[in-house]
Amino acid sequence: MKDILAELKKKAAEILPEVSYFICYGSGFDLLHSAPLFVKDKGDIDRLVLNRFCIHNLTSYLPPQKWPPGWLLEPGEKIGLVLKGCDSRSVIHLLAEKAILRSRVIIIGLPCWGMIDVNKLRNRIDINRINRVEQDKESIMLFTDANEVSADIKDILYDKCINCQYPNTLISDHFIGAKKEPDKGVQPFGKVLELERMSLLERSAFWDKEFARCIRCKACRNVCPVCYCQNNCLLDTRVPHWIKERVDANSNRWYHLIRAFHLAGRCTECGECARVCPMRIPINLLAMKMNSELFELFGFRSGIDVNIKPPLMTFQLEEDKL
Amino acid sequence: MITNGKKYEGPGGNPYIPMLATVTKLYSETPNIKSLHVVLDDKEQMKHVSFEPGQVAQLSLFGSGESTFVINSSPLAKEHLQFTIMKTGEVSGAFHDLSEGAKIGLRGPLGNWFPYQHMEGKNIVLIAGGLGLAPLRPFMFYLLANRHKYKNIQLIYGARSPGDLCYSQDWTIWREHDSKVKITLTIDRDVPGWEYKVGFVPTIVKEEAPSAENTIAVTCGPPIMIKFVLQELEKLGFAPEQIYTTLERRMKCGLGLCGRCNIGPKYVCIDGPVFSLAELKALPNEL
Amino acid sequence: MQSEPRIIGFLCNWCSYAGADMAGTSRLKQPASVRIIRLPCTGRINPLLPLKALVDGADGVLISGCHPGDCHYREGNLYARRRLELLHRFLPFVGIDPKRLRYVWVSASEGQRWQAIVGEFTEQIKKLGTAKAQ
Amino acid sequence: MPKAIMQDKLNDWLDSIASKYQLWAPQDKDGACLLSPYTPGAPVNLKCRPQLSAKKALFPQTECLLKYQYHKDKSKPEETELSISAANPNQKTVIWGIAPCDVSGISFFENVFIGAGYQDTYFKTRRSNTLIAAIACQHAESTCFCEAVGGSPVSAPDADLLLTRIDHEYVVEALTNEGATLIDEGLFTTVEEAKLNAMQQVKEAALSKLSKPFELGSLPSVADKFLKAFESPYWKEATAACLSCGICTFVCPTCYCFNITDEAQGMHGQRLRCWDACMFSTYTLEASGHNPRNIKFQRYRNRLSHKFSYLITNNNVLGCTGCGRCIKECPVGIDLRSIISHILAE
Repeated sequence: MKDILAELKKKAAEILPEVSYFICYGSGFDLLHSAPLFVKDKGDIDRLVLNRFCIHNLTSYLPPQKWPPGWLLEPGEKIGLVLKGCDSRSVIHLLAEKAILRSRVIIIGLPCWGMIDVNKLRNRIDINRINRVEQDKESIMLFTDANEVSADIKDILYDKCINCQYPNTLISDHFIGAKKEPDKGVQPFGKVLELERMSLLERSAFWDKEFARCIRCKACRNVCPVCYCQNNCLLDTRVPHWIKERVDANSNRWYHLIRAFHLAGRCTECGECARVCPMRIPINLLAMKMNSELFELFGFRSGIDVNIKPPLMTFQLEEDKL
Repeated sequence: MITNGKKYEGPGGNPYIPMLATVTKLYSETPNIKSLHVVLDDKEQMKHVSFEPGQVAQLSLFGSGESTFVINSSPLAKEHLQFTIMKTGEVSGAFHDLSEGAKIGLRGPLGNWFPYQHMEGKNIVLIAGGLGLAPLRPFMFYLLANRHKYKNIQLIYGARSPGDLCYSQDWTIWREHDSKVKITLTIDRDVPGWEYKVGFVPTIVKEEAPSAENTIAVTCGPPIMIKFVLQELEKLGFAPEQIYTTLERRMKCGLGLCGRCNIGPKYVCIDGPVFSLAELKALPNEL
Repeated sequence: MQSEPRIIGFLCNWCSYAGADMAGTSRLKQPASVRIIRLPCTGRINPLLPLKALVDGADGVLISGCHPGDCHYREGNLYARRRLELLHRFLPFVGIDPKRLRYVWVSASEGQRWQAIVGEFTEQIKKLGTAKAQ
Repeated sequence: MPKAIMQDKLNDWLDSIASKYQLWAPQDKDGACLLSPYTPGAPVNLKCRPQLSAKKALFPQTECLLKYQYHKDKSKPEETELSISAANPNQKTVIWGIAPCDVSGISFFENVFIGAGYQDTYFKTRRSNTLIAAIACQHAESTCFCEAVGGSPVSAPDADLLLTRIDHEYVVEALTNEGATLIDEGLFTTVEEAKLNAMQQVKEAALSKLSKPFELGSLPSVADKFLKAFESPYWKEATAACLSCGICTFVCPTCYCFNITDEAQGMHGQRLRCWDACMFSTYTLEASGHNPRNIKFQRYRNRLSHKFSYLITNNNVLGCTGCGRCIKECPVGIDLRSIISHILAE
């Protein structure tokens, strides 16, 4: 990863004069967190970081509708960013929706070996006292003053990284490093299957319990790379009054159902909604379920091919499976 | 009970609870602006109603919500309180659909007012655009009732077209008031039959060129109008201390608690809505 | 279940609404369980509309439009077909019985078909019992 | 004199409190640690710092302010009568097992909601019916900085009880007479001198665990520095990654912005107060389309200036208890500490 970082810094320095910002990763508040970094000056390139904690999908910052004019881009300016394989699916989908212009984005691609879910480390070590981290492709060592813990990467990866099918950036202007082979195992829709084994009542109870915790901070919506209605979002308006201001399990369920349907055929499975949730609700499962049905009905996977029209934006007179 | 310059106590000492009131009259000022007369259901309270020119109140339409409006009837009249509402959102739209006799809620008066005592012995220029005349209306009533305390009074009032001018019956009366109030009316673009001025309000301010000498200017209207009026006034030699304006912000509680109407450390709902330009210049630039 | 179930019908103005009307004018007997909302086209149906009806406690939702290929606007019902199928498949994932939702195609001349569908669907909903408002 | 209770007796104690009060206690809920209404016998977690602060017990996320009802007399269809009734949340409550930073949060609310300005009737009613049992914090996280903003992890002067864990035992000090009534004699033992010394040692050890990322200085000077930094280009840079979500405000023990909306159900309904967040782009959006804080750096600047300047000017209080939740939960790693340090140094 060190070689890739060095090359990434080099590339970043090269394209920096062309772009208003280069969006990448910098260090976070501790050794187990990285954070999005917006580089404008050459001097900041040294702050770039690349490790197993660069989970953020930087595509979230791309749709211009999401941000008021003058914040990120002036008309005609370009933006540069580094994308993992999974994140690049979001860009492909935004291009398919014509929500962004390819000519305005410079993408640096790289291979990815999966990102570590800090929540899966909690039970192994006091994550507040980590003072050293050593990592390679297969394992990670964490040190505190008192003890040290090593872990097999496979056990602590984000769910979406297990058996990743898209480890390399799918669309890029510059690709750094050697491409990684996709994992052998197949686990396309993850926990959806687990939930489907429940009875109707059990599932209803499962979601009741999950949605009761939701605080409607709207982080899931705001982080979503394909949610870009900004001030015109249905979830913010009282005319028409689709959703009550009241925060309770029922109203929250409705909030997430609205989002699920607005994401139908659009979600690129980056999992950011579930990651950012401060209440640890597996929200991404709703859109994943949509995706699994769309795959079954139309063989569609979002964010793979710019030229494929998302299935709900088109039709066939004679449908194969309807 | 409504009392002069005091905090709104609210029924049971709870300032979130409105007093019940009835809409006694409702009429159109312009195609999207209506005025309504409101009378408190408690007759004792209505008898003691008292507010200062420039103060606002929160009107409730239960089921739709609550919104802030300036009280624009004469502070001296006790029969009713008048409000003027432009149809813009959920609550204002619902008010437009009311009929006479409708039950509503009222919290107020809230906020500060025009410091008329400090203006005594001076010339007053009121500059308003569109519905911006609403906060100046009670002030004008006050000035006329205390005419001897003030020198020259001028009103410059403009709107897009003659049909967009509010309170037409008032300024006819004010103009004919025997105590020399100069009324200058303007519309943005000329139409047949219009016998007054034509041009944007700031242009007319420049044209009328009220003297800054011993004068207070009070302006209210759309933000863009205010911006250019302020520029013209400064060119005419008005110091920031001589200019007052009244601000609008999105408000919810009206009590300085819900947090959205602040400009720096000042809350428009309790420290405003009336600010002198000098006060605004001392605040962070976040209009 | 007490009395008739509450079923919300979303009907296309051009075919199914006329079909239901025909069933009525022909005095075809049918249960009074469906409250009909008339729409210009099934393509107008945001899947959130039937979903909200179900979430807010409707016992069933019946959607009916023109037969595929016969849309007054040429293609509205073809979009709708995809959306409604997706909705139908999604419902059980959040704990709503998919048997409470049905989408069908009924033309203006099919009064009898409408009568049959309403009868059948009402029976089905009666068997499921009252929905819990969520 | 302080009393002591063994860890395995805690549930008995809580069951006894819960029989007389509505009781809030920190509990694990599906991977999240939350301060929740206590159900008898349920395990409590005194080692976690709940994801949401204790403000939710006194300032609930959704609160009914009033109920209204329209009445129609069928013989006079043109007339409608209206009646309203204010909610009165006067249930006796105990908030149990919260850290000193959360107690400071409640003290902060007292300053703002029932201080010199308008009185918030609902908060006042709730507060006057609530007792607080705090616990000395021995599990500082990497995001904690309470001492830097004038707090302490081991003392909570505004609480009614203070618990200190020593191994499998809790020493309970009554700070008020009302607090003392919560101590159920049968479950507690008296405390010897040696144990008091041990308690003192535990508290001192907790103090030494904390980092102090910045030197604040006097409150007026902080207020002044933030006001002067208003036009600083740093705000834009520091908030570039911000998503404008409500996490930092909702988890914050001192954020109190709210929205008031009506919820109608036919002829009757409620007026609700719900948490709102100054970070939402629609928060200050006016009906005209004008938005005084349209860009996210303006909103973030307002949020921090409010906490570190405006509140000092208006209420002589700092709007931060150093709990670190906003840092820990921020999905894009915006670190309040580094921003404060930067503004103080600017």
